[in-house]
Amino acid sequence: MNRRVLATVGLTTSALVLAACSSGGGSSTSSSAAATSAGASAVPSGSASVGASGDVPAFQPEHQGGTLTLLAKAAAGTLDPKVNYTLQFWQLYQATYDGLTSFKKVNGADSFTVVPDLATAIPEATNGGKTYVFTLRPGIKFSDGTDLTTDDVVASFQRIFKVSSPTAGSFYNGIVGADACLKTPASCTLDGGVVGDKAAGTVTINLTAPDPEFLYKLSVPHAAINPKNAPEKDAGNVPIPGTGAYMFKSYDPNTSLVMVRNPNFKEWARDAQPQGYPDEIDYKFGQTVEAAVTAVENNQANWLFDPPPADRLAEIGSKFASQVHVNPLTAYWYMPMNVNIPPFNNIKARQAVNWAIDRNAMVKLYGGDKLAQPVCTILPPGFPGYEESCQYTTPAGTTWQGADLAKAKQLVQESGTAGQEVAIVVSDDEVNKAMGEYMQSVLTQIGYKASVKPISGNIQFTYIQNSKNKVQISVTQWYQDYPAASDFLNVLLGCASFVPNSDSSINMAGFCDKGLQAKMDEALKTEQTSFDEANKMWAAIDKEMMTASPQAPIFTPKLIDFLSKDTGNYQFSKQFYMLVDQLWVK
Amino acid sequence: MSESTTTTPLLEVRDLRVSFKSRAGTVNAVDGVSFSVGAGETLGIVGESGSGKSVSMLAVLGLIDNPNCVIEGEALFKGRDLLTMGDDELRAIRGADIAMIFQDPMTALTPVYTAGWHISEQIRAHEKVSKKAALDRAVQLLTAVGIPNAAERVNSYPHEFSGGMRQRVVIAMALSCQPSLLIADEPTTALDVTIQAQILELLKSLQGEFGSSIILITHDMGVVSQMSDRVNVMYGGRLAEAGPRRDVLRNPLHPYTWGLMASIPPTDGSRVARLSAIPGAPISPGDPDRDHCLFSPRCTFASDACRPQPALVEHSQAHFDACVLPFEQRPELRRQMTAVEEVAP
Amino acid sequence: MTTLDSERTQVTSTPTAGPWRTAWRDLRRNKVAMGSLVVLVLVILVCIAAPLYASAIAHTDAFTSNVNGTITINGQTISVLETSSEGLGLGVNPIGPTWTNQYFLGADNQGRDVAARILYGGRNSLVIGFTSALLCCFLAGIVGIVSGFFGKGVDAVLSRGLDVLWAFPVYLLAICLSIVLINSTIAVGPVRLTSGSLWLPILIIGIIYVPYVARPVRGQVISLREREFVQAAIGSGAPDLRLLRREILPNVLPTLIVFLPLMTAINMLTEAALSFLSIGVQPPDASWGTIVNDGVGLLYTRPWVAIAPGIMLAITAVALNLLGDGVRESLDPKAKLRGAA
Amino acid sequence: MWRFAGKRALAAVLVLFAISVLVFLIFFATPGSDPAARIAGRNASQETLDQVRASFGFDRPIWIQYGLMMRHLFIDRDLTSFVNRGAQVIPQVTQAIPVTLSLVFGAALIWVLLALVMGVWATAARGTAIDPIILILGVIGVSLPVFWLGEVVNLITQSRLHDSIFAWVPPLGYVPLSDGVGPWALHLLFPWLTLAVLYAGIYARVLRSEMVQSMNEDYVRMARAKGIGETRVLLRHSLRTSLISVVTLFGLDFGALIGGAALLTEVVFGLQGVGKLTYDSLTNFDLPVILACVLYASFFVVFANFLVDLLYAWLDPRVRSV
Repeated sequence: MNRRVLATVGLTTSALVLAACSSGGGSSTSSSAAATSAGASAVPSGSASVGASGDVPAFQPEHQGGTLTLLAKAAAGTLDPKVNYTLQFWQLYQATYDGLTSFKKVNGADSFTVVPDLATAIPEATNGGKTYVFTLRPGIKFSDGTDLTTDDVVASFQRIFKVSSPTAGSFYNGIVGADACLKTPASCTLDGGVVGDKAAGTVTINLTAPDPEFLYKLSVPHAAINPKNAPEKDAGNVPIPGTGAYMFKSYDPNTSLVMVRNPNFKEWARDAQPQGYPDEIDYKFGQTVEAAVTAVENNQANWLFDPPPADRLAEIGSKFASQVHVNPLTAYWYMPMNVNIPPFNNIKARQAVNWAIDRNAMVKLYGGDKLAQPVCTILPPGFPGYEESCQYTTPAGTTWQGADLAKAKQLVQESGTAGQEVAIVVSDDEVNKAMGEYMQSVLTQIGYKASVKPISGNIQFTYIQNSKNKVQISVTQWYQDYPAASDFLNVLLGCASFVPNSDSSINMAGFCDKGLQAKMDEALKTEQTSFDEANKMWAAIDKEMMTASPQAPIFTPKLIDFLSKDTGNYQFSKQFYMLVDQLWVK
Repeated sequence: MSESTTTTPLLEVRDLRVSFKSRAGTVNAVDGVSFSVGAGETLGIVGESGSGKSVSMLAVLGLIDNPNCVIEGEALFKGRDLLTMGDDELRAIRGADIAMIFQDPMTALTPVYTAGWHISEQIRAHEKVSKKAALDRAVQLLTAVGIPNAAERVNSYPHEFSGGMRQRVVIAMALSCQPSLLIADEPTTALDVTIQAQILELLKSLQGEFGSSIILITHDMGVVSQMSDRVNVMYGGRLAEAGPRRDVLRNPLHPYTWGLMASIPPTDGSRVARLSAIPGAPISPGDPDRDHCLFSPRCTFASDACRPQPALVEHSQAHFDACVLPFEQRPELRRQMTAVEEVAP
Repeated sequence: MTTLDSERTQVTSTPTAGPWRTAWRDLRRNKVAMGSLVVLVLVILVCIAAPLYASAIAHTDAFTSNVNGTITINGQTISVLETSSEGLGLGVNPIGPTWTNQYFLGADNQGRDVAARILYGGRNSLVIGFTSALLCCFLAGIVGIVSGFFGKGVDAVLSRGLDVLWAFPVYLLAICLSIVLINSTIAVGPVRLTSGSLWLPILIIGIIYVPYVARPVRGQVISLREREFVQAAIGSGAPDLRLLRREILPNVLPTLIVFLPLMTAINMLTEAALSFLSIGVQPPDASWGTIVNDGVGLLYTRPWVAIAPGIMLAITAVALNLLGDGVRESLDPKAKLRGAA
Repeated sequence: MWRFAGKRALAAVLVLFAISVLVFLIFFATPGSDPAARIAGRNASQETLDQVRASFGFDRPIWIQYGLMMRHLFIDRDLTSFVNRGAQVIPQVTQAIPVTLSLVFGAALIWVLLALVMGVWATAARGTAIDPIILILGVIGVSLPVFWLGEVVNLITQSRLHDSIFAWVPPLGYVPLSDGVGPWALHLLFPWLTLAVLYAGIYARVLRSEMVQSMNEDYVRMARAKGIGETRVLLRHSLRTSLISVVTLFGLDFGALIGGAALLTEVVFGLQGVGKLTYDSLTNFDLPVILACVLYASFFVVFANFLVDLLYAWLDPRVRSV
């Protein structure tokens, strides 16, 4: 369901909204999943959760062949894996590109485990957690027929900076030499940061400081390995060769994207890069979502990317129930409140909002309780560091039960902000606007002069980030990049994420609490030795954050996948969602 | 030429009545008019605007395109009643046997077609001839109406002709099927004074050539005096006076005609005189009170005798009028009236 | 036909009646136009009565979300927003038309009474349509008269300006303006523009159709200038201002008045189209356009939410168009919108 | 004639220039529109943001940015989208043109035929009940919001009655003519009708009023007096002269529609035409595509004006000789 967000917030620029998503354990389906992932991460101390073997089902040749047809309202922009930052294409990159490591390509919670991919094994971090030495698997070829060498790996890391990858400054700035690369990308060498030894077939990566989450960062498409001769700028809609089971054959953002089998691919690790079933995958763009739903219903296409429109949900949930798959996401919808301008520079005013939101109502506006779960913590249920807790519920409890308007009104009175004007800035799509309208109603009830300002979805996300725009409160969403608590707490509410007067200032609340920041830094440090330990700290930080109330979490969404009658073998990776290439069309 | 009227007339109109029903009541545009036109004869119909002269002719030809119009009476053309005729029959007569020329040559031609197109359309509407033959005829006709360089001008559009030339085109078109009756509705009113005489001259000579009868509708006694054999004076949709031209001009009987005569400038009548010489405004045809001499409200000699409506009386041979004044005293009364007129300004 | 026409006007106009009174009397006799006027007045009255309907009949607040509300029909309590219970239980559907006093046409996705909102929305639609039409005719009148009267350079500049306006992407302007106005206020004379202000759609719509009206007015003024009486006035050295006031304006005014109802209809439809792109009336306020837009998302399950305001819009537009035709016939039969030439 | 055309062309260039400058200024005056942050991606570091800004030239003075964009659009013809990076703008527009052309040509054919029939019939039947009925039908067509009508048509043909009488209606979207005339026309049928309903009403009304006016003209009376048939009078005289103003109207509408004014119809029926492209670029806030679309549309509007003048001259000989 987060794909509804994707599709609506940015018609094609989903880049704004979304990044990689993985889920460190499900919400409703898997409290056990959370335990699994947390447990896995604990094994190698001071490192992201990694695993070596998995239970990937054996290949079933009788299902091989055929053409898989996927539909989306719009394409997701550039095809360059170093630049694209959308779920829509990250989902496809699983089958076309590999990093040194990757998330395991399996159904369920295990998909969150990091496994060796182009590297033969996950190396132990040495040098106080600052050095990783990877050994490349021999005999791997790119889809253009050239051999994979350590030069390609080094070039690929340089390329992250040369093409100004969105995460260059946030994920990979810890590599030695990254500072220089960020300043002058054109002359980026990462000298001493990423070192290849062609003869030995090894690549050494040196970090400036230990980063327990680094293996996650190596497993997302921005760290995928491409040939060294890949263009030193965004390749746009020209496909770049990769090592995956499929390769992109042609791409036109207005019409279609075609994937075919990579002729040079030989399966080397089934859990990292399994061979796929369809011979060809056609991704078609430009149809309305309504038409796409109809097409899947009529078996004219296998799957649609966009979330089905609200008024078709009941129909597909009943008539086509067996073809629908619903999975919880590690993401949340929330309302950042600007702590630097009235009225939400007053903590009571912020707490009042948290008390006042009827999260069930919001869930209803989103599509009902089967599609979202009310939350009042920042970390999603099942996520590392998540602990069931709710400070703003009546009757009191650890999960959200109901809103307390009386309390909210009282807090607004106490804060002395009653009667002030509050503008809620929302994206102008149906769901966001509905939530904005509902919030307008709520804020009016608790004593503000509230108004909704729906603006074009493609601007809203950058608009609400820039403190120049003086946004008081807004509705937005966050989807994890990789399963670590810092990806929510430190990214969304850390001091470093607040950059005044910048369009890229993801800490929309402008919240920067020295004490809490110190605790987050401490937790990050603790991750080097024990994720378990760290996660307990994160849970405490989450609670404190919720008391300070710089934002109001609303719910954590679920994702609907609607397949045609003849499509089989649905596998859902928590990290990158449905495994497209594992679907059967025969 | 007035003798010819005794033979079977070409067109005989009997008790023609045209009325329009509207929300404001019934408008009697033509109210019991009878007249006839003989072959080769020219009949002038004079009257102010609103006197019903144009409407009567449009009614005869079935050209009144108004669903609220009621037409009664008879209009026998060569013995057949035009008013009861079917649409197709009437259409066959229109343009072929009876042609019409309208007042304003500027607007009488469809602006998007050439002169030749207009003429050949008319020819081909009534005769089965090829386009080329029709066009050749058009050139001849244009030459006949005095358009220089007709072979080229045949391809000219209406706006490329001057007013007089355009009227010549219209006349050429009207004559293209050699109609036995030509109805000319104020053919010269919209033209320059110098052109007027030329056009009248042309009509006259063409009449000689084609032998058509002409009904000339005008408000200008001068034009009538030049052209017509007989004159009908209309007022308020009725005939006020009718008779041979000479009689009517020399010896007008009706006070209304006296007024009209007074409006002719003393010279040759080439100056278009408006009928302002007659005091008062023309009567409103919508006035329901009609059972009296409609001219009486403007008449110097009006009396109770003017009510009810006086009948049309033949005073001398074929010279009628509808006035109650004693016949003998008319010349004297006329002198009185014109004297008053002369003092007035 | 000149004679016939003059006869008829003689009959219908008495010497004392001025052109306005004559026109009004003609209009009163026009059954279609009068019927339209009646429909229009009814629509306006019903919309004015919106608060009455909301409080006395529907017992609802049309502007407050009622996501968790329930109503009782035939003794059964029903959620206004019902979560689907079939199959996987996906989706939430607002209640459909009850055809009773409460939720007569059903609820929208906020659980608000659609019928009450349509009445409230009609007020905004009508106000926006009419005010912007007034504004448009006013501006177009000025531009058209100035352009046509002064000609030459002034005309060339204004005409190109109209071309730019004609070809300009209105939606872009509207989207940008609505964003700019979130925090800032633009004051245009007495009008204070904020993002939620009705003046925003009014100004945008009023301005974009200026070329529509200005072109025919300009043409009319040019031909008026050539007329004898104006030429005579110019010849006698009358000052421009007096000429404009005495000769041009009285002739242009009927044309503008003819355009008013027609433009109102067009503008109401444009407002709806702008709302389709989420520009215009801001929630929780409503107009017919925004309600249609809300309803489009519910089209497959609750079609009435979109259909009902659309029908209201269509009825009003039809009435305005027919009334406009009537006004045209009685006031200025030659007036043509859009300035074909 | 050539001077006239030259002057018009110059004026058109000026208009296009003014529009492009305005669009550019408005875009950059809008808060949150800075493409750098959107291009850089979510939570990009400030260095990355600066890098993107520099590489796209967003840090340069605005007139240089304008000049660069115009150069890429008109001289190098390689302007690329801010959103779909690497997607060239010009091919996007050229790919959308056939869709819009198909939609507008078909709809125009339908509405012109419909308007001719309605207008002539209403004129011929004036005074009877048929005339006002036709006119009111036309007015209703004009008064329906086009996107609403489209949605209702979709509701009926794609959902409510899709299992019964409208089972033959294909899914929404466009099928190129190369896939066969049948499928092409079938996919476009309802978009055509929806668009045509709006314009047929307008045109029928304009035509009827022009024709009725011309029926009172002397030349029509003259034509009748010539004894030609009523049908011929209606068609060759009344209709022919009335067409002049209709053609003028048609030229303007057609130009605007080809330029993307069919936006709502294209959006509702999911046709990837110029209007939809414009709409998408607006919702994406993708300046290069917005600029290309807007200039393309303005060009057609201005060009249509020009063509109408020529057509006018051809239809009306009075204008020709001036």
